[in-house]
Amino acid sequence: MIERKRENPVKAFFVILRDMIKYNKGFAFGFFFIMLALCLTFLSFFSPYNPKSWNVVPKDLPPSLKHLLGTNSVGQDVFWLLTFAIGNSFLLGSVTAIIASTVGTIVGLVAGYKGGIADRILMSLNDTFIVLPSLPILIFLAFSLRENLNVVTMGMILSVFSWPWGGRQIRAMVLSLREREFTYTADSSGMNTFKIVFKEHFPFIIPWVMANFINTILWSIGMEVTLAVFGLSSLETPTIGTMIYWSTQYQALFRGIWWWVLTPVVLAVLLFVSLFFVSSGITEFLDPRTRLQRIKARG
Amino acid sequence: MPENKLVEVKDLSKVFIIGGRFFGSKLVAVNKANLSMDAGKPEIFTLAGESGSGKTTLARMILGIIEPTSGHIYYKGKDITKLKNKKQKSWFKREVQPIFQNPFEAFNPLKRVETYLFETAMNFGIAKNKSEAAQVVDEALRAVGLSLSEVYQRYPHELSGGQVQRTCIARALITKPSLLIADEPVSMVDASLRMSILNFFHKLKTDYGVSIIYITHDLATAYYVSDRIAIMYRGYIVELGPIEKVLTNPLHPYTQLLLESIPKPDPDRRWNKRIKLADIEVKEYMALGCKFANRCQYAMDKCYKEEPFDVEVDERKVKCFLYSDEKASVGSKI
Amino acid sequence: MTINRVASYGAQYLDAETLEHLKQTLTDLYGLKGSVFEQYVKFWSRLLHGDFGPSLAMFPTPVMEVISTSIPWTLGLLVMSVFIAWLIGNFIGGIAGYFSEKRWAKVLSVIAATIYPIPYYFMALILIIVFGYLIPVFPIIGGFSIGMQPSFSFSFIVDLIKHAFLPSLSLIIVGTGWWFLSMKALSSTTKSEDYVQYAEAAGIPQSKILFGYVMKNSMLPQFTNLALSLGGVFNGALVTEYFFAYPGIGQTLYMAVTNGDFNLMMGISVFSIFAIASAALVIDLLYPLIDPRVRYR
Amino acid sequence: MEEKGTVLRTENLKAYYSFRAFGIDRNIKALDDVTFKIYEKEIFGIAGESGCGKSTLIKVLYGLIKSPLRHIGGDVVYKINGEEKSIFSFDKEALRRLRWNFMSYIPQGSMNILNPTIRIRKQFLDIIKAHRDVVNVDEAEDIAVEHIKSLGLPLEVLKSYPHQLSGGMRQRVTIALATVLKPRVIFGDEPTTALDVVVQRGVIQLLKDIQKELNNTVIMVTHDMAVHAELTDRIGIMYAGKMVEVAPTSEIFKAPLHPYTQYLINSLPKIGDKSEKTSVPGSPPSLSNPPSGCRFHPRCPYAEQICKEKEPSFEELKPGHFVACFIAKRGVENA
Repeated sequence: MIERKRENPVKAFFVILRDMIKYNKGFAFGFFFIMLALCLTFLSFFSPYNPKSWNVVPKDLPPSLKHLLGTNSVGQDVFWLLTFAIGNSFLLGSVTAIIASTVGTIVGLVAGYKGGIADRILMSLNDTFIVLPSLPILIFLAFSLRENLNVVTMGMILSVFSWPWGGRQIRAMVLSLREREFTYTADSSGMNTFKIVFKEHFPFIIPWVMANFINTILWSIGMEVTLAVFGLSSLETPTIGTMIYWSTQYQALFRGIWWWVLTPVVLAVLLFVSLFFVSSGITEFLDPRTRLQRIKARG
Repeated sequence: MPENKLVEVKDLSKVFIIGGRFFGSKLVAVNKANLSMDAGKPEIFTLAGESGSGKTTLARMILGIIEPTSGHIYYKGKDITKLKNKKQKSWFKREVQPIFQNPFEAFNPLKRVETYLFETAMNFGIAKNKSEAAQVVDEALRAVGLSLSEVYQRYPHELSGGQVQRTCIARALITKPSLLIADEPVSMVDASLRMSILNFFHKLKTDYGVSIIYITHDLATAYYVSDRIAIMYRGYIVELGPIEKVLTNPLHPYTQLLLESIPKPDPDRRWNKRIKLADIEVKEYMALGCKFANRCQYAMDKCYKEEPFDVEVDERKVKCFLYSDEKASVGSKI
Repeated sequence: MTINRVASYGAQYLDAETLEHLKQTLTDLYGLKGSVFEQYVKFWSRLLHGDFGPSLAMFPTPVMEVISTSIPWTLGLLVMSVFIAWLIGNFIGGIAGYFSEKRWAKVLSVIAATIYPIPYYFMALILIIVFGYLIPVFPIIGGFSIGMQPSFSFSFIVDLIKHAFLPSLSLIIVGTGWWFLSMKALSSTTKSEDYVQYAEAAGIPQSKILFGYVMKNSMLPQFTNLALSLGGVFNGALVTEYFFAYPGIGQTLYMAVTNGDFNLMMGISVFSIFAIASAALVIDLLYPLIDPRVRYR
Repeated sequence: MEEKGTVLRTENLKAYYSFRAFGIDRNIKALDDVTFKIYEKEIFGIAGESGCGKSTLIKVLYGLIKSPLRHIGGDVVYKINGEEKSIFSFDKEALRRLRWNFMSYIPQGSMNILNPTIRIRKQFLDIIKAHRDVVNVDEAEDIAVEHIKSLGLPLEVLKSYPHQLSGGMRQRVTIALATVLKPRVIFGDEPTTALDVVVQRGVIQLLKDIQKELNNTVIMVTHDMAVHAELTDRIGIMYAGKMVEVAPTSEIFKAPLHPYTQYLINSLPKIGDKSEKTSVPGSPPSLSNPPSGCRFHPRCPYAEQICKEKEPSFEELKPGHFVACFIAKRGVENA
């Protein structure tokens, strides 16, 4: 009997990652920038200053060797503040994305596999959440929870409006996968529903879940900035949103302290673009059709 | 239910609701179908008809994939819509196995083909461990003229259409089923390989005692391989009987038209009669009475009003008023 | 219930006596007497009549009046920018999708993909930095110049457009990126449809195929997408207005939040849900008019 | 065949599909050294299995070469108004003008051949206006109405959208579109496949009528040998990117010379004939790495050493009967 050559999943992951970086420039850019951002977050552990205390450095200094990105009007070092802000924004985005992806995936799977009334109810709910203007309602929620706002509760509030996109997509996929002939083959091979979902259908669904996860992080970070602009965020915690909030509160732009405003704005823009490139890279590259092409190309 | 029947389909109907979230229209895909196959006497039974005739829906109901709207399906005396526990369901799946139309769609394109063979061997308790399974799988593959080493670690696209289709059949054979339901199994297979699969069906019947329900639109292959045939039209079985009788001396006007229209692979016997196609398709699904009445040259008033019933003529059942009164003078009518 | 929440919020800023007084006034104003069930029914009937009570921040102006003065600004900004972005994005995207192998189409895609993920208001901030500092051509604050009298005079309209320019530009730039990307994807799919291949084989001129076949058919789903995107653009408009101190609903909402004006917040939420949902519904209902496949079943 | 004029001939035609995916290049030799002739006023059938290159051949003949398909070598020469011209000598605009005026194309029947958002009338007008200098819409419309009438189709179809028509009617409309400007050459790429048999018969009947009426050339690709028997005058059999046999239809069915054709014909099931049929052993070869010598030799029961080493040339062994096979050649010469 021939030995079954099992592919090492870790090795397979790196092979895919290497290919994606090699053949998709957008993905490569996004991937490296996010890695850089994560390194900055890591640096925050070595920060000489506590991000929550004010007046630890001289105010309003322009960028210099001592203060790489200058200091702000409340006496904080912008660079070290930034290292915390990235980390917190990432944490916030991840909380939202974990909740939203879980709920969205479950809703999509249930609606798709159960069908019938469950499907109709879930999808009406889903579509309602997509069409509704989320901001006024989120403001409402954040306003009610104002006293208890921190990065994690913010993430939870934001997840209320971010699950339906994934749900809709996954349901559509399940519906088409369910009717594929190989599903019937799997069924008559005696595989139970659990096995069919996870072994047969998940390879098709996973790329979308991953891409959706990253898009949700993107959306969540952006939305936090919005709420922060309205003063509805955990204002003493440094995030990209609160950095912008304080800089506008202190009229930094009009007073010429451009490094205070520009730093979070430029970083956020780069981050958004990177996340988007990574997520579209994943959908494009892990799309079963492309994946098939790759399998074929390797022969 | 009599135990001597392998399959018995009684007044089976399927109604689909199509279009519209609120006001969908009804489509009767299968209308009160009746057929049966004897146990202990393996045969190849063809379900033939054009697209939309309901042949695939009927087959999928027998397979248990689609739930019937009304009627019963008995398999070895058991009503398959009422199978209760896991054990019974697993028994039924083992007994009745499907073969699908598009061999490349039948296997997940992202997975290697032998996965399904091993799954089948393991899940139904046919093999206890991997090496035993490998033996079972290899045996099944050899039965269809392949071997495990030929398909091992291959993706579906790395094999030819004929090879994948034979692998599909091998997979279905692992459970040693009594009934195979093959939906257009050769329509996507190249002509040069088609006959080998049909010949294999024949061998399955004679050597392994497997009965086969063969679903096709191609009457020539049906004639070649099968023993009995049911012709379907717009959800109805309009004619059912021995293949030789139905295809060489068709009784139902629709069967006659169908047979007339098949191009023959013989340049000396081209059509000389002209046919007229319907200008605008009439909604035949909606029509009262016989669905074929609009296109039938023998149509009588009654055909537009009443639904015809099965008449036993010349060893077969025909759903046509032409034969309802005078069973004897069949020949003269045509 | 609303009042209790208002009261609890007010507790931070007001002393006990004033608070009690306020509570009394509000209870009277709302007629919050009778059983809980009665109150509940009344609350919803008021809501459905568009009566959210008085605004707290601009007491005693009714919430609906506050909202209705700011609506024209938001509506104008939104309608103009959504339409312009939709038209430009779809037009360029459609062409780029048809010529997707061309170099310029690829360059455009990269630009669009870079712009699209940026939230609307970030674009607003960037525009403020660019046009407020580097090239101060356009005003970056307000709906019209202070001291101007609203009239139908030429100078006023020019002033109006000048002030609306940057806020709508930020919405347009990002919106165009999004419509470009989605339309490009659609039209490059349409391009490989059988009927386009057939039209090419039939020797129909390329311009005809591009506009009459590819663009026309790809536009159809974009109408539905327009309905789905309204909520998001509305969000963006709210924050953009804040950055430009544009006197629309966004600015009003900001004021409501900073003043803890619960009634106004509620009013804006309910109103915007209603407005966006009906706009989406209207677009959905109009769809059969443009797609013959739905019209002639 | 001196008495008949040639309308089209190919010379050592080669066309490959080139893929470049994830750093790996692949060439699929879909057409390799194809040489044959098509005469005026005949229905020429091209038969073969999926992946034998028959659809590619039609694309190349029709000048529809698009990436990843590439023209590698050889020529396609048409006789247009008595003048011989290579299809590769035309520029884009000239090629566009050639289409529908001189040659037209009927695709495989599918839901999506006709633009779903325009009426059939508009589809006709678009095509007529693209090729004729019509002054106004009425003039173009007259041409369309006249044509629909002459084919015996109901005029209501002009007012319909494609989804309102049945599959058979749609396919007849496609045929009407292809013939509206009375082209000299009509290509059909599996035009009867995917149709129900009764409708298929109607479509074949329509094609025959049109050919008789216009007195032009029809080139018909289909894998269905029975359709060829019903419709064509001559047939070319393709195998793995090569033309292996060209002969009059009755000879192909009664006295095929190439072993592959023999298998193909003998394996056709017929109603009333239960005798055992056999398939060709083995599987079709991969076109990215075809077998050496004669491409059929791994599956051929008569294969000899020479078949593995040398490629057989495509020769006229009997009058009008071309075959590429060493064994067949020897057989004919010895007879």
